[in-house]
Amino acid sequence: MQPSLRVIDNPVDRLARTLEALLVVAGRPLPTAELAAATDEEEERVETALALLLGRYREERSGIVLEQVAGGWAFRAARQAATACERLFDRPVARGLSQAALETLAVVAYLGPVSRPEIARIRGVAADSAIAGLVERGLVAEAGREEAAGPVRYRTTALFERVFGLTGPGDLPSLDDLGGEADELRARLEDVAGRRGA
Amino acid sequence: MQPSLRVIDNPVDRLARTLEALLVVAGRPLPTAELAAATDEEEERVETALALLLGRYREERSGIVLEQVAGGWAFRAARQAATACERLFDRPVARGLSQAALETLAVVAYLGPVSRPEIARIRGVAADSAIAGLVERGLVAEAGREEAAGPVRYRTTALFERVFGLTGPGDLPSLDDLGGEADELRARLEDVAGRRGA
Amino acid sequence: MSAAAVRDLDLDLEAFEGPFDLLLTLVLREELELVDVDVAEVVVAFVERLAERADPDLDACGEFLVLVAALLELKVRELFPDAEVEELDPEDAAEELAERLAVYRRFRAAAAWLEQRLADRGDRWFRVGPAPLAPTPAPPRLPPQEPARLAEAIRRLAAEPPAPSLHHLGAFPPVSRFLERFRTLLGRRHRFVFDREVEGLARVEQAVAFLALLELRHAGEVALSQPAPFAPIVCSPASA
Repeated sequence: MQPSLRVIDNPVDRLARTLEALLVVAGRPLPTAELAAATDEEEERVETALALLLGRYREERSGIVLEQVAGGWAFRAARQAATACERLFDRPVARGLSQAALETLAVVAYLGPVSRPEIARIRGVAADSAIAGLVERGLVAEAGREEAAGPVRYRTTALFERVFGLTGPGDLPSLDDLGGEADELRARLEDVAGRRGA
Repeated sequence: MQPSLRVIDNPVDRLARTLEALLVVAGRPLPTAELAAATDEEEERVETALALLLGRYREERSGIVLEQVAGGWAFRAARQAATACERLFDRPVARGLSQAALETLAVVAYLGPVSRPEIARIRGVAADSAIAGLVERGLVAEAGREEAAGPVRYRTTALFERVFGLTGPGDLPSLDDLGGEADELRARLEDVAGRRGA
Repeated sequence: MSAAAVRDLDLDLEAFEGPFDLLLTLVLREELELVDVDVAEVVVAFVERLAERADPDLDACGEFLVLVAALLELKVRELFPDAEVEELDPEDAAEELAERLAVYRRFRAAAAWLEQRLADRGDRWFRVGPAPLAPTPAPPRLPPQEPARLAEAIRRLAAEPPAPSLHHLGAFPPVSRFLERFRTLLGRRHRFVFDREVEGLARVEQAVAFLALLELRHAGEVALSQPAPFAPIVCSPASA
């Protein structure tokens, strides 16, 4: 919400207005390439205009915030408005994710496309209902079968990246950095086994 | 897209920022009363803030336009962006059928009328989203229930026959090698699905 | 009780008090002498928990058996460090146990990361779905399709499933998989030789397959015969 001196109408500014129009009606984050195609402009010029918008639509300054997420650009509410949003809206996608759902989601995010039997083998429990719930929430989707007669595999969706604020799949922490004690544990074990085996 | 002199932070301006945040998150127009309830403010003050926003988000001046429609307040794209919007939304999505859609369609075509639980059993996966997609494309339609309390069953449509260049229901490619009768085919598919595991 | 809950099984032993999962960790870290742990007590605790349920969870039983078997194997190694035991390589047993725990722990940590991430972003709201005044997208038009693709899709669904995967050695297969498989074999062939069916499978998978076989026997669905100790087990429908 800014007052302004006058309406500026240079070409970049005009492009920026078209981009904000696209972003306010889009139902998903829009990649730069798609914005360029829709506006019939060079990607480079789109990026210049986006930089302008990033300055305008940012926390503290505006109630609408532009963010780069899930491989594209999207508007969201400023954090200042979180309480009001909570009063008015529901969060069906992320509300009440169980431990089983989160673990299943983690397996799909890291190993996807991955099938239900594979997930079950890692978690030691059948994954059917957890997967069904995640599909219903739109966080996970079918990704075909590996072999003709194999089970259906699953992958995470763009909505997953959006909900968890990831710009892309590479944004997850490396699996090697997680559960670090396991490595230490194994080294110890191999050491023990070595001594015993000798 | 407006440059501004400085960030103003009087109470009305702050309220206006919260309102624009609510409007960018909303999936439907928001009436003044709801905006007032969400922000915990008097309706009168909300109207003052909305007037401020109307001045800011209007044609020529912004790509995002605030509009009062039957159900309340909502953002839309500025007319300036009409062509770009058209390109974004109407870009011919020559999307083919996903594997999930094709499998579901094939089951309905060969075994129909067939219910959702039956399709799920044969594919080994919940069929809800695949069915919904096929209904939306007009390739599959409801065909009543077998019993009063039974699940809804589905059949293929005339559009399906047109798209696949079939003269009628009997024109599907032969599956004699898998057992010519629908019952036999169904039994075979369910048997394999059981062994494929969930 | 689910298979995951096996790890949370509460134990109250002389040498240790806490969840089963922690017991395993401490043993593997050598912070707890396995010699001091009464494995029988662990089994009793599990059976007690199992008795509270109307229908036992086979996957949980399988999971428990595999973990306890590995524990026992380790304990035997500790008690008789010089004994020669055929086939049982302590390195393998320990490695298998550690591998399973390590993989699961990683993903549990990843789940915790996701949960934290979600909590951190709790104050960021965005719209899911179309904007109220967005243009309505044109319904997707489908170009002409080949009817043969429909037949292909059905053939794909009717194709025999591949043999159980072997590249997850040390991972835990669900008991239900073998139950289904043996039931189908009984239905189709009337007789089969167990040893031949599990040939080439990992040891863990063989153990789980055997558990499934015992369950079928318990349910009266299969008759087992073995001409001599360690000879191949012949399975046939109980009624035949």
